[in-house]
Amino acid sequence: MGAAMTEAGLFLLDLLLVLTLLCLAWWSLAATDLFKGIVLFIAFGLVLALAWVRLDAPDVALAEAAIGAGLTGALLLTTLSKLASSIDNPPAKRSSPVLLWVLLVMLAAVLGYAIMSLPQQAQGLADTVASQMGNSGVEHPVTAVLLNFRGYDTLLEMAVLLLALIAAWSLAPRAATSCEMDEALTVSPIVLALFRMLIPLMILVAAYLLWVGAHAPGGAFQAGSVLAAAGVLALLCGKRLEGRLAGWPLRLGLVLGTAMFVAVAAAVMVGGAHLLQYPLASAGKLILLIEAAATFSIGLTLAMLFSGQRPSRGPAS
Amino acid sequence: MIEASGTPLPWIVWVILLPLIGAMLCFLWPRQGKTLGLLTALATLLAVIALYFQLLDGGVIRYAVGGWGAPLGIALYADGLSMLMLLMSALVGVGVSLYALGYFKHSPDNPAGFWPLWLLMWTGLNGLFVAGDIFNLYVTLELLGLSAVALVALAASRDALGGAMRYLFVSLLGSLCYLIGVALLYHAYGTVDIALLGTLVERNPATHVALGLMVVAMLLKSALFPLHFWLPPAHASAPAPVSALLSALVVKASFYLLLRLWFDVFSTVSMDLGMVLGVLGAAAIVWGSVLALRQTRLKLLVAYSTVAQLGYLFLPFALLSPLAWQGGVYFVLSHALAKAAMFMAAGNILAFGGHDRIADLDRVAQRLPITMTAFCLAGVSLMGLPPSGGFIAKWLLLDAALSHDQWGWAVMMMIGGLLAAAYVFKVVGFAFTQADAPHDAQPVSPFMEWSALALAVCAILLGLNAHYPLELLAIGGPVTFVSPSP
Amino acid sequence: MNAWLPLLVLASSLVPGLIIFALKEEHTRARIALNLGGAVIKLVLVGVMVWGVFQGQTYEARLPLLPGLELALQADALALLFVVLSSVLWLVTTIYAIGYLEDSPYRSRFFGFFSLCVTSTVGVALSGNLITFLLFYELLTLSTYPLIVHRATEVARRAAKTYLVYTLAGGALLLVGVVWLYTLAGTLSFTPRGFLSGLETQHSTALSVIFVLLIAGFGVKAAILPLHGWLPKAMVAPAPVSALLHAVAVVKAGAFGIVRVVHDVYGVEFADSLNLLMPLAILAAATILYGSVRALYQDDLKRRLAYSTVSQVSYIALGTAIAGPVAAIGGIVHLVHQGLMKITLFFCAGNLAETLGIHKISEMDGVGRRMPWTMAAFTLGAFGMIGVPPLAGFISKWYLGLGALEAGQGWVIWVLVGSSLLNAAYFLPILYAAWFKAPATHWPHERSFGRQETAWMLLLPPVLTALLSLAVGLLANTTFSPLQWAVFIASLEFMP
Amino acid sequence: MSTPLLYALAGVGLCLLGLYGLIVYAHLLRKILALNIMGSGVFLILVALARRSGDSPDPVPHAMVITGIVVAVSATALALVLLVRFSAATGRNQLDDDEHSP
Repeated sequence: MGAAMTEAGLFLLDLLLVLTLLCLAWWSLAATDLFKGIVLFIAFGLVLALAWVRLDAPDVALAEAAIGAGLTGALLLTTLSKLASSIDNPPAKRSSPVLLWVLLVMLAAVLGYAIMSLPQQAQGLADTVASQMGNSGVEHPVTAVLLNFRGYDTLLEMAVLLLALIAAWSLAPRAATSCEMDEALTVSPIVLALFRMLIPLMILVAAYLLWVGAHAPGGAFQAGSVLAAAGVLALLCGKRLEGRLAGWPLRLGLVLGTAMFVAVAAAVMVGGAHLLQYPLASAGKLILLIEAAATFSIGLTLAMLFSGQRPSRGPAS
Repeated sequence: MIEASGTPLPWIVWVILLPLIGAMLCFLWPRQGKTLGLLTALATLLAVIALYFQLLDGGVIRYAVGGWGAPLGIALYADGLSMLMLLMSALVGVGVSLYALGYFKHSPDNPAGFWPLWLLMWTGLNGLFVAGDIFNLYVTLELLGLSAVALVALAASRDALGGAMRYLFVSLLGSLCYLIGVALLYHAYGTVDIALLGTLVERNPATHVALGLMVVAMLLKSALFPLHFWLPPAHASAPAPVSALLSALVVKASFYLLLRLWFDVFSTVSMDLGMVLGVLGAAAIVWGSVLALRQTRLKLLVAYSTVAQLGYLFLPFALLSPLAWQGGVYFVLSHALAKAAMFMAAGNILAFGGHDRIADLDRVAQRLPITMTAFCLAGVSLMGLPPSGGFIAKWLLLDAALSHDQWGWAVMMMIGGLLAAAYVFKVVGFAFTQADAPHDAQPVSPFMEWSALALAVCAILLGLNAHYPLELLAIGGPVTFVSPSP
Repeated sequence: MNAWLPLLVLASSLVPGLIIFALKEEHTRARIALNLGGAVIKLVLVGVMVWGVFQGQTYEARLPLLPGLELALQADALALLFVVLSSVLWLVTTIYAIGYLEDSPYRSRFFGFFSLCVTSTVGVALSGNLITFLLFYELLTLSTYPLIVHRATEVARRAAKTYLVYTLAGGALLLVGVVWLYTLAGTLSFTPRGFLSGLETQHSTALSVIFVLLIAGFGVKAAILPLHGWLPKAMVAPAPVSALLHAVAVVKAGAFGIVRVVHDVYGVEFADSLNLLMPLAILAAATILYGSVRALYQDDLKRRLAYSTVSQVSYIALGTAIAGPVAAIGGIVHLVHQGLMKITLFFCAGNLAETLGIHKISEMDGVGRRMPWTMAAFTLGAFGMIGVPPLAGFISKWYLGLGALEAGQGWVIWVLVGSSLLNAAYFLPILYAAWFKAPATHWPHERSFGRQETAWMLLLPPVLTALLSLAVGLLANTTFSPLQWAVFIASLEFMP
Repeated sequence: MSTPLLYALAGVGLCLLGLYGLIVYAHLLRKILALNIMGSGVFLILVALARRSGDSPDPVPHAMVITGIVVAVSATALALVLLVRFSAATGRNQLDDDEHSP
């Protein structure tokens, strides 16, 4: 009886969560003020993180909170401040023709039907993963999938992140005269002091997340995004890279994650093994090595994406 | 089929890693970008050739990344079809790399980003062509799409930025549609491995919806009429080497992926959709050609020509015979070479006269003979005149259509060929005459002229040795690709 | 060696052409050397080939193209007839073109495409199957385009566009026809008496439609009614191009294609059994009369000659369409005869334009006194066209008439008579004006060439071709005459 | 209705919301938001259905979604940079609508 009560309560909670998600998404899109829309989007991300927790996906929850909501939100906000004119109220809409509604309703029906028709119980690859955990070098299944079983995906995904940065740099205006951002975001001194205290703490958290990833939720992406958050705070505090670091040392830091991944992936082939086929004995260490480099690069890359411009080569002034 | 384990140099891996490494090096040392980029291009070409010989020796290659094998790990897979795509990309890639050496010397477009972005795009292309896993394909698709968008935006003009923006939205929308399909397939069958899925897939709602979504995603990305609206602005406003890459390779990648899904994943599911694709293809041929003919700017004309030519690729879905499939794949190859050459030639003309208004081409036939030769040879292939790759492709498609009395398709192809001739010769004609107001001319780098010509000549040569590509295509090809021996 | 010779014959004009493209404008001597050298070498190679064929050799080159399909070059009797004609006339025209284009711009481009054009023509001649034929036929279209647009004026651009609209559309029909034929027959190799008669009767409708497609495809270039519209417009091209287009390359390729289709694809007997030849004969007859009537009304000399070509080329189609050996001889031999006569006339027209600036017939009064040699050649050509014995044109018409009677097609005689009268009606006034009227006080645009009436490079070619057209008529009964050759070719088709 | 199904259907809802927003709204920033919401919907479908495996959820879709989130943030970053450039070059925050019709 009690179990059923809990069951029903949990279902209500889920229902509430789902409805909140849909409403937040809708409000975020339809908000008259874009700033409000972005804030609502961040809230949406945080509620989504709760949903991930409810779905037993703590890794995704962490990634969502840090990257999906946090960094994406920050990126959206700084972009908004740089736009030529941020006025868009009421939101300019194209007339939504009947055809569009028909299309959406049909899509909803078809997709919903397809999902309902799937079997109620399915193992997926859970058992396969569980049976191979002993050979993966780590104890946490998600990390094992990310860095070992499907490590090749992650390797390419690091390349995607690097790509985003290269693209952002190649698009950035070539001679950035002054930091527009400084003018855009003026922060009170007390908050600044708080930020300064937070930065070392966040670096510590990042290191912990990285280390814990081997056997519990956490890992390179979550750690990297926390590191990035630290970087963002540092940028907000007015910290800039020193000129002598802004050249190739910075570039090296940015490619380090991908480069290390490629290097390890290729190096294990020397003995005739396949790409990314870690020797069992050193798998754990190699994965940690890759993750450490990746964390560093992810943090740096995301922070650089946030800053939105290439650091100038000249001496910091 | 060979398990490529234990081979000291698994080339299937290196065709992906080499451009990736090159991209990182180019990013680290931007000043050496040209040298590093060119070296990487050549190294990648060599790796692709090495893989080709490996494939000839041992047949289809299947490679388990990480040694896990499907369904847990990711498999790489190369058969004749993927090999042809790899070779095509390598050939066009080297050509475009040489072209870029000259192009960015004088162009106002931003050169620093080109090399790393292009090499990352190549990574995405090669990764896509040898992927044996539908989720891995999603990642390669994103790598490809995002790098393509970034490359378009290098031109930094208003048109280019707008075109890139639209392209980005289309690309992301397509990827997400595709990803929903992946989610449905994974949760229905518990694997994302293409080969396994091929054996497991059965007729049920999830499969059909996944098929529909994935097909729509690929049509969007390969700009099949009426989903082509994004292509001309993006392809026409990009820097010339980028236009060449986009029209020659990027749209083909999504078409390739569609073929893979169609034959290797969904082969047991109803193919009723094929007729729809064929009809859309035919519509694309006419619509794209007519619009190409109406353009007054050279690069837009060439871009609309791509819309038209892509239509041919979808005719085999309706013709449904081995010959038609061979024709379709041949079309992919010949169009890649010819269109790359044509965009490069258009870029030369633009660099030469500072504009690309067709009516004011002002004697480029005399003043840029090599470029004009490249343009004409590429045009011959697009029109499907002998001897050219385009002719072989059209011959195969016509043969397929006529041997089953499918008249409509044959007539469409003829109309398409004539319209292609009309828009190609519209340009050629004005290239002879003198413009009212003579223009100043800028010198054009010999790299740009000769690389365009080289690719155009390749498009012609493709029409003389159709045996080799077709035999290669038969290696491990789906049953429908291999024709009964004549 | 026997495989190489056809390839060498092609290469002898292709390679010089490609080198010429790379030459700078001022390298006049190198260009002339390449042009003449290539033409002479080709002539020698063709001579060797003819000799070899008489000795019983066969020359064949094959290149696989697609599974079950190959490109083939082979030198059969009909091919050799056309090859000899083109290589002789190429040499002559090259000399003429060098003289004609002296000091004009873009000669490298011109001679490059000129060589490609000849290469394609020889390729058409040597093709051993329909797909090879198609390849060179389209190449011919493409390589002629720059020659027509050569003067780079707006008129030239439009004329070239018209030319393309016609020929590429024709090419498209041809392609469909060829592919369809391939799907039915599984082969495309030219075979004496055709390769289709073995097919089942259920395909006869399809085969009739294919015949129409093929004839339409070739008919465009052969300027058969109503597909002739491009030809008069293409007259904007420089005179050597017009000469080549009308006498050898484009128009003849079409006519040659019709002969090939009737003789070596369908076979006369089979085509006749499908009732395909009678409509073709009627069409050809209509074209003959129509072209002649239109020619009457042209004042522009080149346009009159152009309509004359429309009319004369259809003699070939007519001879082929009358299902009988004698008429076939007349048609085939006219391939050569018309070429010699028409090229003479165009050379002369070019001379008049280049030397005196004469473009119109009304300006030709008394020109015979100013340019006797040119006008003498013109007169020979014109009489030949009318069919005055013993000139070349008479031989053709004689055999055509005999053949028609033999095949029981008496109406053809009336066509021939009518056409000859019309020929006379549009040529004789020219001759009369040139020889007997008083010359104008000054010519429209005269250039002086010292004691000669014009440059020798312009004069030699028409005189030579005029003499040739006389010779092939006078010596029609000797072993190596075109007539005997045509007899031989016809015997392959009609004798069991 | 089971929990996985509920969340998966919510994912479908988010997808369609995102699609609607992408098509209907003109401001480019809203389009970017819409794409992100659509992406979240797809991720929700992937992860929710992984919950069907009983006690411990299937980790493979989790890994896929983490990959997806990083790809999404990369794409968003690129889109935003592009938007800033576009806005600076044209003074507008939306694409010309007439460009839609070919």
